[in-house]
Amino acid sequence: TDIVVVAHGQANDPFWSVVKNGVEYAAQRTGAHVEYRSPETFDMVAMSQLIDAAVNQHPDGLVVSIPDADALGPSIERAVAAGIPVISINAGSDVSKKLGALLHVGQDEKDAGMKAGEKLREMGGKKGICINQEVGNVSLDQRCAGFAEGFGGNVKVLPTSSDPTEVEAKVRAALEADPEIDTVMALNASVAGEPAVAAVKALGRVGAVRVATFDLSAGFLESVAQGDATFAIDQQQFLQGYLPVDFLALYAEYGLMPGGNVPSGPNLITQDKAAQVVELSAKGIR
Amino acid sequence: MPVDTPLTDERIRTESWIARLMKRPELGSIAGLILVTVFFLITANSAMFTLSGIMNFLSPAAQLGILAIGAAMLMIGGEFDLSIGSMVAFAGMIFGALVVNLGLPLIVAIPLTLAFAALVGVVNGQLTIRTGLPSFIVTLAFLFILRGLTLVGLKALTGGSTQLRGLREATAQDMLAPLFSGEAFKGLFAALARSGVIDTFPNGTPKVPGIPVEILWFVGLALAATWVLLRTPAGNWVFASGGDANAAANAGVPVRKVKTALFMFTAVCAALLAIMQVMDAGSTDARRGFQKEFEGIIAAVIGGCLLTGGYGSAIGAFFGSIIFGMVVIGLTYTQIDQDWFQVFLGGMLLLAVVFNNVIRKRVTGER
Amino acid sequence: MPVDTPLTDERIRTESWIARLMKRPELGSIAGLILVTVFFLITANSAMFTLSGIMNFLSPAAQLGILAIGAAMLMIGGEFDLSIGSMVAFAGMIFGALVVNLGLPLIVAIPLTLAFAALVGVVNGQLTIRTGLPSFIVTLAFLFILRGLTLVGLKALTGGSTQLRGLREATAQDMLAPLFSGEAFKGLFAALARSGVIDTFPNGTPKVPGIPVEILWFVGLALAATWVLLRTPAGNWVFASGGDANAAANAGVPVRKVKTALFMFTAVCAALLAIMQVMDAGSTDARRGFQKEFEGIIAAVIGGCLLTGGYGSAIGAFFGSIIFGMVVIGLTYTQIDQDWFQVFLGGMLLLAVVFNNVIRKRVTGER
Amino acid sequence: MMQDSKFHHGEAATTAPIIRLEEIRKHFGNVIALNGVTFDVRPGECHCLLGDNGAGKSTFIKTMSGVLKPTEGRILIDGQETSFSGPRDAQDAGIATVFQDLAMIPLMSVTRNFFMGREPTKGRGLFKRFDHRRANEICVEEMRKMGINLRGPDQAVGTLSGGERQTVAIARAVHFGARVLILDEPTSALGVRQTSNVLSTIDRVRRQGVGVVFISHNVRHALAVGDRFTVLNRGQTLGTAVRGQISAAELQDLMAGGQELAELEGSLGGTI
Amino acid sequence: MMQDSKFHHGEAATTAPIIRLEEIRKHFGNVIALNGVTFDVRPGECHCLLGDNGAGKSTFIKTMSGVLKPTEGRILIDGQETSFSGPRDAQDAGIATVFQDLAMIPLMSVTRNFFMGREPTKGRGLFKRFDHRRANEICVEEMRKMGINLRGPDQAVGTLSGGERQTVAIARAVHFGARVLILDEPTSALGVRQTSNVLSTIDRVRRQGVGVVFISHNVRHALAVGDRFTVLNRGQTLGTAVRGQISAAELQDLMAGGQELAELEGSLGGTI
Ligand SMILES: Nc1ncnc2c1ncn2[C@@H]1O[C@H](COP(=O)(O)OP(=O)(O)OP(=O)(O)O)[C@@H](O)[C@H]1O
Ligand SMILES: Nc1ncnc2c1ncn2[C@@H]1O[C@H](COP(=O)(O)OP(=O)(O)OP(=O)(O)O)[C@@H](O)[C@H]1O
Ligand SMILES: [Mg+2]
Ligand SMILES: [Mg+2]
Repeated sequence: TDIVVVAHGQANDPFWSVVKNGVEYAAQRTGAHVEYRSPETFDMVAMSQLIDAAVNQHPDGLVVSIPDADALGPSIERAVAAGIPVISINAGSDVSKKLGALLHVGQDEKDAGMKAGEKLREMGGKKGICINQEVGNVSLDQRCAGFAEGFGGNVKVLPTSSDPTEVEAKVRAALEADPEIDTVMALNASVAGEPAVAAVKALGRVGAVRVATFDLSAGFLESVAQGDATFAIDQQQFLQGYLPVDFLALYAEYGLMPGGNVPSGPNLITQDKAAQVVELSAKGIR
Repeated sequence: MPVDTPLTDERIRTESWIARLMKRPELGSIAGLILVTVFFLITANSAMFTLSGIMNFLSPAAQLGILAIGAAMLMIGGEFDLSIGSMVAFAGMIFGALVVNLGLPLIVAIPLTLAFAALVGVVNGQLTIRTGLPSFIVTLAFLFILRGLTLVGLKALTGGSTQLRGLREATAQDMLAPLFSGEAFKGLFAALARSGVIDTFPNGTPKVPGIPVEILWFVGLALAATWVLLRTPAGNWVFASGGDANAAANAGVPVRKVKTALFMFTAVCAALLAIMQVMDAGSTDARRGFQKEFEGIIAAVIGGCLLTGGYGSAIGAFFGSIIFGMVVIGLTYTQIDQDWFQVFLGGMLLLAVVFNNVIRKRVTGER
Repeated sequence: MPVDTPLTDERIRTESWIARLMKRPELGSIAGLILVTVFFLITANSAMFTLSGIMNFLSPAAQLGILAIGAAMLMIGGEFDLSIGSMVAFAGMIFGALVVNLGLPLIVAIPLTLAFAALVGVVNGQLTIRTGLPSFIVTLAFLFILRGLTLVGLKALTGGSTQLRGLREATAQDMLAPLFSGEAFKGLFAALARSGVIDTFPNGTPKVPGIPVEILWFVGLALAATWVLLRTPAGNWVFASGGDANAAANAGVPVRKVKTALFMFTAVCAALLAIMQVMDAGSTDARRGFQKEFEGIIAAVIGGCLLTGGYGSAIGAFFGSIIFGMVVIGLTYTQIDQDWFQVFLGGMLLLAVVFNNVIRKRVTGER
Repeated sequence: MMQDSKFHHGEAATTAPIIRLEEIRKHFGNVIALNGVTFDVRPGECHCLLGDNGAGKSTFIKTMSGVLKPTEGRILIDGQETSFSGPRDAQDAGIATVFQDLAMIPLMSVTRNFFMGREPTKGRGLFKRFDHRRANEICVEEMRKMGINLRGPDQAVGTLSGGERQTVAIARAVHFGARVLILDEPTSALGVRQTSNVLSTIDRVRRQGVGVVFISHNVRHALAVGDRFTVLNRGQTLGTAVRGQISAAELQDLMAGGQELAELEGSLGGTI
Repeated sequence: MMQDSKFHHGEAATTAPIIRLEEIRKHFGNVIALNGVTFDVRPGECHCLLGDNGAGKSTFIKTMSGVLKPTEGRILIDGQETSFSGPRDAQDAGIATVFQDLAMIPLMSVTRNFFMGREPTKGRGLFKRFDHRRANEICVEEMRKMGINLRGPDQAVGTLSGGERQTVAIARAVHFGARVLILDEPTSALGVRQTSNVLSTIDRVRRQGVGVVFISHNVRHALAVGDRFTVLNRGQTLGTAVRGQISAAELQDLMAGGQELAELEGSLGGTI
């Protein structure tokens, strides 16, 4: 069986590299031949072309993420029309059914952001910043939007590049310029989360400023374990790679398919759980 | 440039026609294209070279090519435009606003969008010319400014989102839509499908419903640009302005006007691409066209344009875009792991240009 | 270049010392720096110009500057290196592997990493020189190749993750570590804090524990590069190779060697930055240095380097990096909505270079 | 050396000048290149501009052909004060120039350089196009007239020999020169045959009523075709002499800025 | 015109050549620039290379100075066959060249151009540095010897006048010329004073035993300093004449490739 995964995240993106590891693990277990493809940047037009290319090869199953239903819809419908079973992952739970996908594995970015925002508000957060290292990437923008909604409004987006030094300097600048900021939400653990923790430490405000992040990195988890950071939101994206491939392999062989969507997260990793996850994260499984 | 002097000079050796062909900047990149094609014929899934596979890699190649032809013309004229990638997003946003938020018909929205782009081109050009700063830095500023304005604009238009949707619905009924989106020659392809010449889906519709319009635009632009460059006075001015702006001005070429026109053309190419992408995708977001300025320049350079100006061709950029598009999409058809994608992309690019060069030198007997 | 000919020529007007200063490429960018500083003094939160605020924007500026000085030298020598951003990630990966996976001490690991980088520089240089292809396209291939190899390498080293960590632990005890990470002059700053000259945290430790080492490297490199460019024969060769490689070769300058050496220097600068970043962060990942090649070139151009080669200075790149670093970080200290970041960045860049230019022309009376 | 040449020499002094420059000053930053130069050209005359290296000749004719804007001074065309905003303005006023640096684009073909900025076209409307065939013919023909047989009109100018390149520049200016033809050291790289062709070309166009400005370091060439001789020295005019009023030796002395020449007069028969 | 000059003329014919090139052929793609040229230079002689525009003179001396690799042919230095891998090799063999395009970097200062590739240094080890003061002094002094008073040695070469620039190239070659000095039309842009300086410089270095290759289109200049005269025509040697065996008129005929000159002989006194 041939299965193609087309995702909007690059192979070198820490989050998506875990998805890819899940895909490979499933391939190994099911014996299916799986290929993972993604555009070079967050580029919906390029991604729809990659889906078309996959459809041309007529695989036995197609896994796609759907951050932009308008742009990707026609290509996905074309795959369905060609008789290819499609499962959607990560983004697009709302449109998945409509476009003809069998089911959706994953969890909406916005919901995850909302959960995190609510939690941080409960912890006493009043004013927050959301570090976005790739403004315009819709799925990241949605994380920030969800966070702002859950947090209750007083949130500024801090746009940065993916250079840790720059992130650290900007977080320091933001915290110094506005001492009322008590919450920092990062959209990526290694690129933004770790430097944000470093910035808070350098200003001597550990504890006064809560730092949380999307996704995991070993370094950030260690900070959580030590109490320097608050929590990390885990979508368990390994499952977003593993499950669809497994499902499609079973579907190709026996026609089996679960009856509904599978939510893979969110899962807040706080101080008590962090230590256990560090090792898995360092191997690219969490 | 046809020559009709009798070649009876004892100071000239006879030269093979291949040598003469390879000397032309517009054809130099063919060797690279052949190499890449052969590579994929060997390594890729056979689906790549079916009709639908070919359309599939030609379509991104064409989209890149529309930018690359603009970039190539401007590079021949001695300048750069780093803002074209951002222009794709910006023009997409403007176009979206005109069509969705203002509800204008295409016949008004498209010229307005192109005019907006041309205006930015004029600003780029005038700033470059008047300040004497390198266009690299001036257009770089606009790379940031346009991208930033797109973000701000999209948020304002959508009330906070960075994605503007609903363009497909808004334009579906417009008479001009088929010129800028979808496929051409649908009737022909349907007939071919019925008679079994091309593959169909189980439900009987052809797998390839037609030729994507961007491919036609791409070919048309390449031909038009080549005509202008090689066959018109304006083309001569472009080469002259890029070769040595001072000498050209001293010889009476209106260098400033030429450069400004080229900046406008490049920006308009980017806007044209934006319109097609937006209508095809039905949506636009703040990251559209990201790094496309870079890819456009790459394609032009693969196609033989000199970064220093004064040399190159539109047809070269045409082949360069196809090479680039083929390598980017081609990987999908091979067994190579995505992790190796960039290594592969870099390697193929290098191989294509080096091969090109070696063949050209061998054939034309340079050095 | 001190001149000691008596200036008694009636064909020479007297010139103010400002005019003479502004004519030097290394000082031309000062006007831009002053403009940007004044802008932030007015608009930004006063925290920006406290000691800790200054260190805060100087530190990224210094990191960029280490790349920019390499890029500037290479640009003066007439070539580009687009692979330096990827080299930051690649060298970081190599360094990580040597230190963490092989457990080598810094005294071995650092020279090995730099040697690796230099080797890539040689490959870039030799390919550019031997094929005669533009360095833009050759190093572009390596931009992709090195970035890709970093990903593949990191996954192999970590068993699947894109982040390699544990570097801080592995290097903490090393004698050489203070040279490449953390802050210098800690004792001095602690003393100053005790005597109340600089701010302290409530617990008595100084808010600024010392000068980040990258700033010292940055200043040192800028001085060394300036010395080489202006005061040594090698510097003359760099200018000559970039000004006109043909003429320089005809005059007996070993152009190929000079260019290869410059490619090596640029790559080594990138590797040096990688080592410092990795030791500071304690980890490295596949995205390090993303687009830094671009920023390095921007800083060099702001600092007055010509893209066409043969003109520019290391001190210019020094100021260019500070301008860029200040603008990038500075907006965070202002009240301006962060959505406008890119618009602001582009606008400030444009303003800084245009201002620069206007001032220089005004003062030196050009045209 | 003062035997009259076979050339026709116009009664230049009697007619009104086509172009007149008054008290031109030009500064480059702290460098004073021209410090008050007055000069004019009348129809049908060849006015030689002479002077030592660095005297300011090229700077002056660049002002005349619109490339440089004078720091001070007036330009009059047919008695009307004008200012050129660029070389195209000067061309429109009928001034064609051979610059000392030739203003050629090395990567472009001979024909494309020849017609740069003034391409012949055929067809109309959208189909109006560069008439390559005619351009090639004219170009090859004009070059042949100057004594150069081109291998092919599509050879890149950058690969021409020094003299061939200079000939392209001269042939171009002569072909398009309408009222004033400015030649900045046109014969410097030319062979004997080409030089004699250029000198007789100057004579030919002068006869057609064109005013010629001729810059040369060769006293013999200047005397052969010149009607008037203006000598520049260190950015200032030393004065103007009319043909027949000045001897070769006097002229040569003036051109050298009055300084001593190295000892080789004898072997060169007085003039270099 | 055949009176002997005041210059000393060596007994060149008796000594062995420093450099000898045999049957040199050079093709550029389909262009045949040299089609079998043999040439040598002996110590203390001035060997003139003459010929029409495009004859192949510059191509030939570029081969001699290591810039171009001949397509066919042998290069012998002191009788030993060698091949130059680049201009630096030729320089190391003691050959200094003034190229027709001068090989100057416009953006660099006069001094930096002058010493490009052979900078004087002071200090040692890490502190070894370009000795700007001495370089400036030498440069200004050498230029003065050639008759050019520089405004300042840090002026960019691109802003020099044509003749000033050419003088820099000549002064540089003379300063570094060890055994052979090649001058490709060195006087083309020079004023009378500078020209006479260059000619007497040629005489001076020849007297020191340096072999000089001198390319010129000026018959009078060639006759003034030349000991032997080799004429090229369309890429081939027409033959070599020794001083005194050939008249100016004959030489001029050969240089023009045997073709008719335009009618202005009279006014130019026979030679151009
Ligand atoms: N852009 C410039 N900047 C500074 N100085 C300049 C510039 N252009 C010319 N000069 C100086 O002005 C003087 C006059 O130069 P110009 O080229 O007019 O001389 P010229 O009479 O044509 O000499 P030649 O006979 O050598 O061609 C020279 O000394 C030159 O160095
Ligand atoms: N790179 C090249 N490619 C093609 N043709 C060339 C190249 N270089 C020179 N030629 C041709 O070779 C011939 C000889 O050129 P060369 O420069 O040696 O002439 P020359 O004798 O120095 O002439 P001049 O007196 O005008 O300087 C010319 O006709 C020229 O067009
Ligand atoms: Mg001049
Ligand atoms: Mg020559």
